[in-house]
Amino acid sequence: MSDYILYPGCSMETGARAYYDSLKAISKPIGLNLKEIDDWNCCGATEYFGISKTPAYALIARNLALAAEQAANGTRKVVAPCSACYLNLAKADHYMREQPKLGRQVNEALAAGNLSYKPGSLDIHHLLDVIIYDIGLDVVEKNVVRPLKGVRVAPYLGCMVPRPDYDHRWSDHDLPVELDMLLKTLGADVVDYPLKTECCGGHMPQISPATAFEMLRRLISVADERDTDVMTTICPMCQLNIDGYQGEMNGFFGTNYHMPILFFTQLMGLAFGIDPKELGFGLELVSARNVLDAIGVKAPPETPPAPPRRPRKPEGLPMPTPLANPQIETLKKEVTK
Amino acid sequence: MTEALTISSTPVSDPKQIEDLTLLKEVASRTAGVSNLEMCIQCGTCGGSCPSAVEMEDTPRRLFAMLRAGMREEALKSNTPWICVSCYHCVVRCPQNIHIPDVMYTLKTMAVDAKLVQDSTAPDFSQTFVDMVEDYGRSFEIGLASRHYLKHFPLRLTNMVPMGMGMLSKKRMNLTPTRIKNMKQLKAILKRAKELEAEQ
Amino acid sequence: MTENMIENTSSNDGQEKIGVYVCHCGTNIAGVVDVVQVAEWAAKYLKHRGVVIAREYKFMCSSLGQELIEKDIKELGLNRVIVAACSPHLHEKTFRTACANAGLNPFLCEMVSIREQVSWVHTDKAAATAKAKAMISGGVERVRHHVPLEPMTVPINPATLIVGGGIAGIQSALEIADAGFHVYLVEREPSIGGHMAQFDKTFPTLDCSACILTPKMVDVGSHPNITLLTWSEVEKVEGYVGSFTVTVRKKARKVDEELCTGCGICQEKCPKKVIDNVFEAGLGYRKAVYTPFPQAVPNFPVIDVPNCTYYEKGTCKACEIFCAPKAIVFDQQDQILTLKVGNIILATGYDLFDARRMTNYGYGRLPNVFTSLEMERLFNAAGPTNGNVVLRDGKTTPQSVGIIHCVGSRDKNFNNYCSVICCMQSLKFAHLVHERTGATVYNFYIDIRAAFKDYDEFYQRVLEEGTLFVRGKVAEVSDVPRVESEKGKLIIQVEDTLIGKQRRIPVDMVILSAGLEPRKDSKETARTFGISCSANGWFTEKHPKLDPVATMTEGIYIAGCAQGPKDIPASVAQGAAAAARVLGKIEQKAVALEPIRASVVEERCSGCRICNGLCPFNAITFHEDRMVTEINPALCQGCGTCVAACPAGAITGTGFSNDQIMAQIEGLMMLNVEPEPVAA
Amino acid sequence: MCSGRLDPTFVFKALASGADGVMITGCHPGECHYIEQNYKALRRIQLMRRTLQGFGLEPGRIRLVWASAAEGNRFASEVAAFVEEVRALGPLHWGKNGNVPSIAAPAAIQKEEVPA
Repeated sequence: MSDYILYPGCSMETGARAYYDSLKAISKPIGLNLKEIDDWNCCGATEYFGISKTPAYALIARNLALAAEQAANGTRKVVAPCSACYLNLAKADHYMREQPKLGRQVNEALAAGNLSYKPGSLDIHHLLDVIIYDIGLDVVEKNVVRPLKGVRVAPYLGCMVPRPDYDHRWSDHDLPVELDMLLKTLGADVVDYPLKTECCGGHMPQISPATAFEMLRRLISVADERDTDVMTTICPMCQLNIDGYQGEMNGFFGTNYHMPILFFTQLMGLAFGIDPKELGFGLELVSARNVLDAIGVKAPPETPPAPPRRPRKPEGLPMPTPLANPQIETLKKEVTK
Repeated sequence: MTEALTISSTPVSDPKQIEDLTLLKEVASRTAGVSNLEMCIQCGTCGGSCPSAVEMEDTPRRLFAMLRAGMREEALKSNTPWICVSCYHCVVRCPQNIHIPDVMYTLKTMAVDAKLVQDSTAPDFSQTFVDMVEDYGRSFEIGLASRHYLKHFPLRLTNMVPMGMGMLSKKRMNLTPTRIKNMKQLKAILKRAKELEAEQ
Repeated sequence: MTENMIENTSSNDGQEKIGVYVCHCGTNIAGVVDVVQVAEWAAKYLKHRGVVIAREYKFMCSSLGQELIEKDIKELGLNRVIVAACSPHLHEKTFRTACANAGLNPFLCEMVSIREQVSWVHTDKAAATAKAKAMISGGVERVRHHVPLEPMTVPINPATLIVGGGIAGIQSALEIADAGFHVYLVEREPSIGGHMAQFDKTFPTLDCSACILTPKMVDVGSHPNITLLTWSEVEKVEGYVGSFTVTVRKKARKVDEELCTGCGICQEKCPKKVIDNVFEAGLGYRKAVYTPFPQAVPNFPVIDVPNCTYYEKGTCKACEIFCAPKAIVFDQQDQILTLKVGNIILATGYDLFDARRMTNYGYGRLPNVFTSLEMERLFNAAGPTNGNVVLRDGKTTPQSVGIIHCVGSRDKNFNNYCSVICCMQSLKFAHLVHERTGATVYNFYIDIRAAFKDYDEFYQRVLEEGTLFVRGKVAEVSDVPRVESEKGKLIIQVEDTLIGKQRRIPVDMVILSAGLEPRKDSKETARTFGISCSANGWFTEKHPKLDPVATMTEGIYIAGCAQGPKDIPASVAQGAAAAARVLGKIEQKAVALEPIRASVVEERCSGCRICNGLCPFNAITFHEDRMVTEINPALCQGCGTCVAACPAGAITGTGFSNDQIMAQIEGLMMLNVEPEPVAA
Repeated sequence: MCSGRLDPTFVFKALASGADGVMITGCHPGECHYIEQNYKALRRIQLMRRTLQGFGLEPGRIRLVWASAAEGNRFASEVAAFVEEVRALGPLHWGKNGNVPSIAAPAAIQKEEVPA
């Protein structure tokens, strides 16, 4: 069992309830022991920075201070499932270190609430990072009892986890492979989705709907063109925008997309054989019923794998071999084990 | 030494602008972390990478040139920071490691302070969001959405009905806000933080 | 208390007559340090330490400044000189020569760096002035313990080793060989020629690269004064200027060079096709037994052991069967050669920046994104497409092409320097694409850097041809269309910074002008040869402006891109310059070594041998018969490690003796300064 | 002079002459101009810090910094940081009020017998 301090973030209890439910459901099988920060507060999302700097960082740092107190008798690893929450915690920790003046001011503010936080004393991770690099794909694979065979899943990470990536944890800033590897481990048919780290629009549906709808259209249309059954994400905001605003976007452009989007933890739970109800299925506005149909209700008949084709003689000019990335190689080894 | 040179050797006809040669520094010093703003080489990687650049009056690069030129009013009036979606594409690609979204946050705060915001939709949304957080310690979507949409997008409310009803019926929105236990502590921290911010 | 001890050791018991010269260096020093005050202070407060004169002057290194020192030596009988100015790296030689001209042993002159170590790093004028005084005080105390030294001379072996057979190394080799001296040219690949042999045309004249290079290669191959060692690498370098001993591994070619006629039948018959990642930049194929290109020098093939079917399975031997002179030798072993040379030139070249690292440009993922080196091969009539510019499918001619500058250069995420050649190379590509395909060509640049002769004129020419220039560093190359017109194209997304708007430009082909990087193993090479390299990995020259071909290690010179990115004319010029420096050294016949050496006072040596294992240059030998240690002054490089380690204090280091350093520390701490006189 | 030339006596001499801290700089490990002598300096510095502790002094008064000629900025910040640290330790007062511990009469000792 690996112990982590959990910072759920506001949306896990409301808009992204499916994320929270499915996270709870998969934690036990993969040995993830989560202890919630007691009395945590909102991280301020991307909104507070634009109002006032020091209060914005003090707001985040209260959570860090509370977590550090909790960390005193155990793990110093904090895990956040929400991308914005993860980035804000990581950013506050990073900038308090990079700019000692900010660190001092934030601590002065915290002192008003009898708290303090020494930057660098916690290790802040996003949930996906923990599952891939701490728990390991081998552990995930052991739990797969109902592979997501034949389900075409587009991996969508959104922006704030692989970027700015203060600690250089991700295999790439534009096209990281971590989520693809996880989905492959679950047996899914992973769509080559080139927009996997493009922005979902964030708060733009509230600020400039036209901008937001255009960004959503790009994401959904490319997924649709590539025969995606379901998109999967690691961020509540991405899920809300693609799921919640898809109808309004369809109205705006006169399109008729039906592109469900689920949290990656829901797909993990499904592959682990957990009851879809426990995983928050049905909470999505664009129904992902098709995913269940594909694997549960009407399981596709086993087709024997096609015999390996003889490699054709190269036509045209050879392509450069992909750049050796030790991070990806290790992951690949884990998957094939 | 170099600062003195810059100021004395720059021919500026408008006396107001002499003061504003400090604008770039002011923005940098009000930004969290080390912004590297003075390092911009005007290559345009940021504006090229930006998913919402089309909506911006000025690309980030152009905005930084305006800061450098001391065009305080024009820079703070620009809608650019309010269009930034904080996707960090520009940050990881910037050849000079400039913390662009953080500079955008700073410009937002400066624009609000200077009362130079053109379209209040975005700042109002942020302020409403922050108000809720300051009251409850948590965000409160339905309160936020209803207040915000009534003010800025009253006509969109009809389009929003299916989504809103869906969210409510699936219990993805709470009708009442959640409040953290130690609100007193959070308020004390934020009060002190605001004082510190004002002192700067 | 300790003072007496020191004074009695080697200083001349108050006989020192020291002159102190403080330089303004224009405003470089005088802008921060109160130079006049420093000189006055030295004259007054260090008088009892032997300072008889202290002067300040605008530029001490000028001939007038030097004359000032020479005059004082002659007229005032100075026997020690302190020059407080820039770093000794720059002008130690200048002032030592000036002293020698006036009849003073040059090693009685000491420099104190009050520019690099004081004025350039401080802003507080008063504190900087105080620091300058302390440093001069340290210098004065130190120079009191200096003794006259005589440099040792060693003969120079007239043979020269050149490492790297690209254009820079070729030029150096020919210059020296033509002057009548022997050259060993070591090249790691099977043929000389380097990157230049891969290019199609050279900017700005559009000469055919091979046409101007191959005659030089042939000259090298047939020159009686050049021993050409290709498919070879230097493993070890010992010795010092004048007499280096170099160990070279001549890798087994598996081909007997005595017997091979270079007929090429083995390549023809070899059934194994391999992607050629070196010469064809991964865009073409070669056989498992191959010469990299038809004009290769020497023209003997090599067998690529890891890819050869015979070594893998024990069968095949097609090459051996068809080789008439029986030159294939499957069990040939590596040879270790020992070369004796007097000087060494390193011209090891560069590696191309690996464009796969910039994932946002899609190289390696999007088929029609090409690197600059791939393009050179595409343009080349002897290349994989016979000079046809086509897409990766091998047949389609592009209708529109985007050329991206500064790939991996001027970018703190990759290389922070400018790679110098990419602007001109990109302009050349624009011209060639026009000429070969008539396609629409876009160039995406941050700045056009077309300095040097006829370069900007070439830019004008390319403009005239209708190339579309977009000023902006490209953000990404994508294959995801947003509108109908983008379908099936590569979309270059960029801010056109002259308009201030984001543009998406669909093209058929993207060319990445990748930057130049130091060789992957450049740091290792630097270690082997005992020279230094920058943090990036480029070899460091002795002086960036005034000595750009020498290194800090006597007798080792650098040329071409190993020192930093440069184009062909600059590489040739530097290759020739390095050769000229070597020829100058050879003509001297002997070289004076810095007399900064360690030596053992035999009477004090207890024979403990602690020092024996410390010397990295094997300069220390132990005489079993006498039970004492001896240091070979020619091998000793003067690092001083043994001096510090000797428990008996039996080893002394000239130029850095314990007395000198101890005295300098006291001086720095201002322990010997005349106390402020009581008002009288 | 290579950092390998560093005789521990030099450091104690500086402290005894009134310095409050001593910074030793050299090329990065693996990049020694004299091949590997900076490793020897490293060993001696560890010894010196222990000796300093033996005197009842803070080992923080000696700092080793590896810096190449290309790292001007880092070097400057290391110097600044060291000055602050030594300032926090306070003045040493050796060599000033004749307050030199008998054990540190380095110049006298080194003349005849330098401890290894």
